[in-house]
Amino acid sequence: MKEIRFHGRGGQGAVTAAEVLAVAAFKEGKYSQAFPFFGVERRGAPVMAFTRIDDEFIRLREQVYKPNYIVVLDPTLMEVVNVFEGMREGGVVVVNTAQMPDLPEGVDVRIVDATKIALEEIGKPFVNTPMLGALIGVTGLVNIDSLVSTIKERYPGEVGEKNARAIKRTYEEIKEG
Amino acid sequence: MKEIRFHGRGGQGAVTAAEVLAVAAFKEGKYSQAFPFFGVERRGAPVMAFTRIDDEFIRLREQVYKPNYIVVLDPTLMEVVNVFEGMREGGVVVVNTAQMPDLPEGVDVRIVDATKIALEEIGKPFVNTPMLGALIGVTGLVNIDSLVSTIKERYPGEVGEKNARAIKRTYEEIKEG
Amino acid sequence: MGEKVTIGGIIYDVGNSTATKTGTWRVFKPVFDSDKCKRCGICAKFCPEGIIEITQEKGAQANMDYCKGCGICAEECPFDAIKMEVEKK
Amino acid sequence: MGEKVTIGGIIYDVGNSTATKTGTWRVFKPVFDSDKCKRCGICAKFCPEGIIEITQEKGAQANMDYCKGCGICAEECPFDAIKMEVEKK
Amino acid sequence: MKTVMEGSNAVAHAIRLCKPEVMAMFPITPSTHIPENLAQMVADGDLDAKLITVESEFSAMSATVGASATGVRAFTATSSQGLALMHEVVYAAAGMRLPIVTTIVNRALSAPINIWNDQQDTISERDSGWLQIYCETNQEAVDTMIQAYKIAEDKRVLLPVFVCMDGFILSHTYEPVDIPEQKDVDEFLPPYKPEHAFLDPDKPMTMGPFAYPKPYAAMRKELSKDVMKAKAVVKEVHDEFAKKFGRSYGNGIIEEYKNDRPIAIVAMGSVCGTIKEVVDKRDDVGLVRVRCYRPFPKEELAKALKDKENVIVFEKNVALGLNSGAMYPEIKDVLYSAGSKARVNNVIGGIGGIDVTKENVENFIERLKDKEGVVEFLGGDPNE
Amino acid sequence: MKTVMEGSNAVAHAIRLCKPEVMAMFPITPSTHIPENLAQMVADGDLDAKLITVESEFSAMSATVGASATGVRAFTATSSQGLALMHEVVYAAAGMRLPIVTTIVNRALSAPINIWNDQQDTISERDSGWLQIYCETNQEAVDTMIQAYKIAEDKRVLLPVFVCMDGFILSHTYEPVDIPEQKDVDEFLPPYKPEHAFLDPDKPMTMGPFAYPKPYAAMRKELSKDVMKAKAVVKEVHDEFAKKFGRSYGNGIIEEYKNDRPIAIVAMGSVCGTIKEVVDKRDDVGLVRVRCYRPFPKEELAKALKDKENVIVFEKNVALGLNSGAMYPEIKDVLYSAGSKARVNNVIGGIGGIDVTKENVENFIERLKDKEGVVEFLGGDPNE
Amino acid sequence: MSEITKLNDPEKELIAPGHRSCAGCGAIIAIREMLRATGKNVVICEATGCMEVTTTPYPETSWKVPWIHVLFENAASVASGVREALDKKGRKDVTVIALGGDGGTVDIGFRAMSGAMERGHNILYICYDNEAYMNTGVQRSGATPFGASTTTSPAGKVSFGKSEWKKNVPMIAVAHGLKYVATASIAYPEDFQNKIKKALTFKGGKYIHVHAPCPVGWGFESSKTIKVAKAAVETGMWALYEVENGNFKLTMKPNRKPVKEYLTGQKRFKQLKDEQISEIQEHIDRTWKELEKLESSDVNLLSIL
Amino acid sequence: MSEITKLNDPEKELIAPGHRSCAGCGAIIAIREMLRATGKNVVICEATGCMEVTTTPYPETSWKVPWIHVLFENAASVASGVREALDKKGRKDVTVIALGGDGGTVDIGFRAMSGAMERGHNILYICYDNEAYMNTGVQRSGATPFGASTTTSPAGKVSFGKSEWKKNVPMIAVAHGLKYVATASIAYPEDFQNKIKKALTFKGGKYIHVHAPCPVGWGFESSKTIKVAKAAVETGMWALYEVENGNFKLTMKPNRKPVKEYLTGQKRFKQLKDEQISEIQEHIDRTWKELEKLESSDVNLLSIL
Ligand SMILES: Cc1ncc(C[n+]2csc(CCOP(=O)(O)OP(=O)(O)O)c2C)c(N)n1
Ligand SMILES: Cc1ncc(C[n+]2csc(CCOP(=O)(O)OP(=O)(O)O)c2C)c(N)n1
Ligand code: SF4
Ligand code: SF4
Ligand code: SF4
Ligand code: SF4
Ligand code: SF4
Ligand code: SF4
Ligand SMILES: [Mg+2]
Ligand SMILES: [Mg+2]
Repeated sequence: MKEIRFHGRGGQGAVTAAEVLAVAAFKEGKYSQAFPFFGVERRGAPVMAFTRIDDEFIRLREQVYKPNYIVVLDPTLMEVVNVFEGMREGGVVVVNTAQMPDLPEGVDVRIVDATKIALEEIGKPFVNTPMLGALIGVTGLVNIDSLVSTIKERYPGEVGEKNARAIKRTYEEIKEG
Repeated sequence: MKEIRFHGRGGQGAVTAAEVLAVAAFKEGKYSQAFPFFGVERRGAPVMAFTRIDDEFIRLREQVYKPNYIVVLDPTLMEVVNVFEGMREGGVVVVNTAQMPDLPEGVDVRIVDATKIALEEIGKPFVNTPMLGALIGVTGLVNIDSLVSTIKERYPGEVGEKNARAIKRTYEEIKEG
Repeated sequence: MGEKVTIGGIIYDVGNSTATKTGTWRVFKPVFDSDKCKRCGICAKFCPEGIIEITQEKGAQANMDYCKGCGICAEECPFDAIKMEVEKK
Repeated sequence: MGEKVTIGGIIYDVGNSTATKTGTWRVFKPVFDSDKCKRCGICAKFCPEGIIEITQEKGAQANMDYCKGCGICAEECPFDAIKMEVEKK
Repeated sequence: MKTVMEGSNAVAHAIRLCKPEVMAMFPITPSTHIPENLAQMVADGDLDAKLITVESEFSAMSATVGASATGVRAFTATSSQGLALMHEVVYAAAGMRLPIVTTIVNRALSAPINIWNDQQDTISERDSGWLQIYCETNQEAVDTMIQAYKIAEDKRVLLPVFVCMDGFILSHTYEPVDIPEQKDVDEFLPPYKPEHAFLDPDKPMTMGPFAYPKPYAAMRKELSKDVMKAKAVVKEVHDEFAKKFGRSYGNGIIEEYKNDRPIAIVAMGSVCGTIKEVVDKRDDVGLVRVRCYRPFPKEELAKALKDKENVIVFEKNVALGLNSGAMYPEIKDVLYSAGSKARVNNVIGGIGGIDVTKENVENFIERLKDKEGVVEFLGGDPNE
Repeated sequence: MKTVMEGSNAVAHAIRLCKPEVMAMFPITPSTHIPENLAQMVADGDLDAKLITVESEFSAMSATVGASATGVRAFTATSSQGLALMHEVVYAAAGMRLPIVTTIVNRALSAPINIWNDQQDTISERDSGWLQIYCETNQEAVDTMIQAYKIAEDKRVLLPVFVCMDGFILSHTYEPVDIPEQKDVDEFLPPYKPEHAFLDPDKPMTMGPFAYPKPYAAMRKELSKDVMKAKAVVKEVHDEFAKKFGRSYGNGIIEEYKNDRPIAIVAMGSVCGTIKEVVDKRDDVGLVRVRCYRPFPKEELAKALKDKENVIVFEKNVALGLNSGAMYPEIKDVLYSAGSKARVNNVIGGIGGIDVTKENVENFIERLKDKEGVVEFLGGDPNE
Repeated sequence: MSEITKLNDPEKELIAPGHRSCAGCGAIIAIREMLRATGKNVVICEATGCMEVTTTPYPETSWKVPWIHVLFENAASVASGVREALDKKGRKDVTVIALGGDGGTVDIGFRAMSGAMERGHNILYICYDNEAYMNTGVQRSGATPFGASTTTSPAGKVSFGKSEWKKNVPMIAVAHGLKYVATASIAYPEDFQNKIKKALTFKGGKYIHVHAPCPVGWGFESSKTIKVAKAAVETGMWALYEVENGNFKLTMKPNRKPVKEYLTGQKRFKQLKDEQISEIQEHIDRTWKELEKLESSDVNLLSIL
Repeated sequence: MSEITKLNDPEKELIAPGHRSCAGCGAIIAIREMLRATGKNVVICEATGCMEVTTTPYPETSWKVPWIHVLFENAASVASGVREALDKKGRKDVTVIALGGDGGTVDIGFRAMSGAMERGHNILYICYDNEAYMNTGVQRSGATPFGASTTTSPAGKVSFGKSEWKKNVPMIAVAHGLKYVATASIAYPEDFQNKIKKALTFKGGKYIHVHAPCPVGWGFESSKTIKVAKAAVETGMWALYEVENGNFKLTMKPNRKPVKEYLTGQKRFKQLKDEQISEIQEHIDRTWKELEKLESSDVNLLSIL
């Protein structure tokens, strides 16, 4: 079983990202589960969401304490919350940033400038779907086609197309390095 | 323990009669208990109330099924409810009426024209207190002084005086008759 | 517990309160004077029990099974065709 | 359960939400131009966080520990003395 | 003052003696005479309290909460549907740790609508965190009212209390009661001077906040423990009252009546008087009356019942979907842990005002004394 | 249609498939997504039902009662305070024998206010006469919704049903669900055609009358018996569903998972998934999941538990004043009557959204396996 | 029975005798009058109160039309559900009436009523107003008039009775934007019945408030019920009007008698001093002045409110 | 800090920062403005809602004045109890405010509010109106305007959004006989604050309804909150008035702009067709005509209502 944690801000779409990932995994015949942790904080406040992917139906209902992968939608969050908390050995953190942040020792961090890509492709700083592209680029959790088709179903028409383009770019970019 | 059941109509004061009797008994150092059975029927409908008198505190909470004495405030009730129901052997029924009604066999019924007396003494057909006079005239459950003083406390002033006079008349009349 | 009850206490036999003869509650009773009665219907309109039948033949008449003797009919009759009397049973 | 709580959850240390620095929520930030600022007080009146201090000396200034970057101050300033910029931390 | 008076009136006098400062009330049969009596006292200048004639019981309890949170002694009374309507506020009041005292004149719950006594109304609030004390007589109701404020306001408790009395059977019954003197009550029950909760601009506090899981769970746990710990205070206050006023009710928690017999009936409220009459006539049965039902007296009941041959739990409520009264499994829990070998049976009686007679009691003892796990319903035949 | 979707959305689809005719709703976290989804379906013309956006949950349940009494299939959903506010109407609906189905997305009760999951809300209605079925997964919630109408409307039942699902943990979780086809649901669930209760000038009837003690007690007794008898129908409908749709949940009443071990955990709802994970890792413990909590499955539990060495009752509620969960004494009642020798302990966990982890489960098994009568509270440390 | 013409036929009544209301009850007269106006094609949703309790002691019922009671506070919400269910079943022809006493309407049922009005269900709400909680023994309600002694607003050594004025629910209903609102009195049955019939021509929420004296609670002879109701109207203590599409119209303009004539003869007012009686008289005078002004003005209440 | 004159001193605010409301929240501005008018000598009784939840996440609170929350539906009843308790303690000087969102006031808390008004407690009820249940995710309330799409009155293939008009609680409050009722807007803080101060000069119940836009629920940029509030007033969508002793007075008479200017730029209205927009415009025009008529007439609302 793979466990993924998303960090974002209220309104940024971390919860949606977790859900989309779960749907995409299910498309590939895997089982999945996605859930948020909601507080009473409003828009702008740090939020988390989780995805689990496995080969069997996921019965486990506890929160994710030891994620395999961590996705950070907003680099400023790293000053506010400990995004590395509980990371499993061999885990990877994917951060939306233009430049590598200062890091604690021994963490494997990959970066992508999803904001830039989003602005270019979508025209708005919607980074949640592009960050999924980056995540799967690093982890291969699902393949890019499943992800893209999920996105297009969720956002039919032009919006979906734009998102798909953004996803593909982050996917390629992070794979390349 | 003595158990008394009062039959009246909603608004006629059967409940008050039961209460006054209980208070009067307590004055004499006895223990007592009085309670109504309320329905949703309104004014005019048949109602019942109960008094228990004993030498010790009355713990028993069941309704009165086998009264020693029965008081009927309104003779027309006798056509509507079985006022004799459950009467204990040796029991007495005191009825407010000018003339002896038709009776089942073996019941000991005493009558008094409380309405007339009430109209004469109180000026209104308030028969509940006069009927208490008759009841104790027959049974000696409490003595007349306790009853009169209880009434005067409950109805201070002239109303009490008038009621007291009515009580005394029914008391005397039934004793004589 | 012998008591037979309907499911949820629903009553299907509507209007069956006629089983209870509230006429027994009465202390006074209305007496209708058919001659004085003009068949105007006012008493029937206001009777709380809804029990005054009016026919051309007999004028207004109350169903004494239910009449509680409130006296409204007598009070409201514009033609003095109803008198309240003490009920003697 | 280590959690220490007050009886009935009553909070005695009033106004202590200052412990939470909502400035971290910010994506944009207001930049005040003391020269343009006329000390009129409008920004302070409307700031949802109530954190704009105005002094004769420095003009209007927001406490950036709490500023959520809503942009109301900039929008409402009649003298164009506030600009919203992307927050870089 | 020793006199014969109506239960509701007696209780109203007890409340007057407690000097509540705010009373919010809404009428409902059979508790109505209590607000009526109190309203008359206020109208006559005999009671210096603010009476709020609210538009619903939801507001009755809400206004009571508001008043108590402001640091004054607050009161309300209700029955049945009124209590059911308060339900949400009832839970909140306990969670907020406000020492409100409420008289419940017990009555059956709808549907169908019925105005007579059973104890379904308070039993349905048994998880709420309120203490519940059930009275056998009007004297006990009077005395318990006075004790209740002292218990509720004790710094070790700070929880609301239901004083429960059976509708009509107590509330509308005239019987002898001794109404204490104001002076004695004043000595026994000092004014309420809260330290934990009061709304005052001189010392602002925030009451009723939002709580995240960990503090919420911690508060619930503490609440649960504190309700249990209140038992000691219930007892202590009862004993102190007994010393001062010369009246006591068992040990304040349970009352054992001739409980040296092989069979024990467990019951609550006014029916215990009738049961005592039966106990006196027999030599095989005793009574354990639960006075303090919440907190549930596990230790006392274990001790009183574990060596019995047969325990009959008599209840005026039905836990629908469990096919028993609510207390029955609680007693069995206690006996299970105590390793008891008793046979335990359940009688559901007095539902919706069904009269419970001595014959009924005699008969169910006979029917159940050799049984285990039987649940019986009484249907209203006095000889059943 | 097999897909990954949010629990609330999945349940909304299940409701749509049941073709309710009137839905009265009021928002409250975490059940809100259900009315929102349904409102969107109505706004899009995908569901031909009357949506009443009431001004309170009291009215939500009241309007639902009104609609059901008119003879149509009626629905509402709520959580926590919403259910608490409905309390009085909840009791009335059962007493009136109306086959309403209500989804409860379980959440903790105030005070303090907390929006997360526990099961205090429905547990506090356990005496009301409503059936209560607790779901472990969103698939089960979907399937149970469809079963619930069939159960409720069965002529042998005619009682309302709460379908309970854990707030957030199920309602806000995306996971795979198979949404049945309309055609299949139509075959399984015929339209509601009441014979006992409907308001119609063509056949006038009087509903919700006043009742004197004897008929009242008789109706309560009948209600109590009928709730118990409904168990057979819950099972029957479950089995029929299983046959048609190929999915089943234990025997419909309880689910025994590797219950051939000396220790059994008894629990309800989503936490059972986590417990199953632990069961799979050990060889000493099994799970008995209570699916149908009301009527309480005494016989099934007696059979499943009586020969255990140790039974651990895990609950997401606290019966304040009893210092345990509500189900704990009920289980002990069952075991007492069954003559069981098991040690029985109680864990109160998941209160107000406290997460329950595999470690928690492992650890409480270890702590409690040699104990009897212990009640533990979990406080939120995932390793506790 | 042979063919005799019944000028009035009790068999046609939709509420049967045998009900348990007091002799001379004004509220049951209101209901009787109401049913004569609605006819059979109606569903009644009633709140707990005297009229509910006395008409349905199981297994008996006085109602001959479909009738439901659930609780004290939810007649309007139950009616909302009934209405939508009937509409869904295609029974738009059936009238739905929510019926409550003043307690069930003005106080505890007020949220439900207000909510139903706001949602605009096609129902007629009728409040029979006997100015106190009679079922439980004459306690104060929001509709109890200023000065009346009730068991929870009793006259006493330091009190003369209720010290607040009667809550004006008809006007509050108007402020809810209802297209039809009216007041009525049992003493004027044709007026009441016409208003019901007119109300039923409007779609959406409608409200009628009917004054229904209670001999027991107010303290007068059972025979005087209609007389007392009439006196309320004749003294201006109770104004008969309707507000149709926002246009206010007095449907009765009595040559107002002194209110004292109404107050005397009712036990609930017997403690009132001249001082309070003049206060009431002034209140009435002021109100009527404004009502007449309003009627003659062209202010449309629906648009301002 | 040395002696510098603070023209505005955040330390003096009675609601602290660190609260969890959204950036640009109009409701918290309303509360802030309110507290600047009341000063410290106040007790706040608040209903559940955005403002309650976001200001008091235990163990933190933003409130510096005494504050209590019990439930969603009972702010006014809690305030009744607080008021009487304070009076009993001789603290008549302390202001008691019941505070609710539109949901907590107009819908679920309406019985409590109406009851408190009827009893005449000396309290000021303030409703901050963000026109939906925001705390639970933008569901329709009785105060949601006609045409707005919310999550329970969503726009969809066969629906354009809410089909009922906004419930007029200020006028309903007037019909309760309150001596002071006013509407206000966060965009006009002086007006709002003056109204609060004036309200507090009256004994008994008072009601103020303040319009407080919600960027999240209405769908506009967080910086536009005040602009949107102003547009509501300038287009006449929200009228500022007061009713003092029954006398109606518009406190702002805008040269009304087309309502379209208000509606556009809010996501909740984006689905509206010209048809509905004209309907809204007509409604506003009609209302204003009547409001102006009412103002110039000498009809006293307190006496008729
Ligand atoms: C929640 C609740 N509270 C109280 C009651 C008790 N109760 C029943 S009817 C009633 C008064 C009814 O008054 P009103 O509506 O004016 O009708 P009336 O009896 O005067 O005809 C009361 C207080 C109840 N049934 N339910
Ligand atoms: C009885 C009850 N029902 C529902 C809720 C859930 N709830 C909490 S706040 C809220 C909406 C509040 O709306 P409003 O009063 O308009 O305040 P806002 O959040 O918009 O500021 C709801 C539905 C609750 N807490 N209690
Ligand atoms: S009111 Fe008089 S005249 Fe008219 S019908 Fe009746 S009895 Fe006859
Ligand atoms: S006395 Fe009353 S009940 Fe009898 S007929 Fe006349 S009006 Fe009807
Ligand atoms: S609004 Fe602009 S000019 Fe006025 S004080 Fe603020 S920054 Fe200065
Ligand atoms: S951006 Fe918003 S929060 Fe920050 S100072 Fe300006 S108004 Fe205040
Ligand atoms: S108390 Fe009044 S309203 Fe009730 S039945 Fe009697 S007369 Fe009618
Ligand atoms: S949702 Fe709206 S009202 Fe609630 S905190 Fe956010 S902006 Fe304020
Ligand atoms: Mg009334
Ligand atoms: Mg709102």
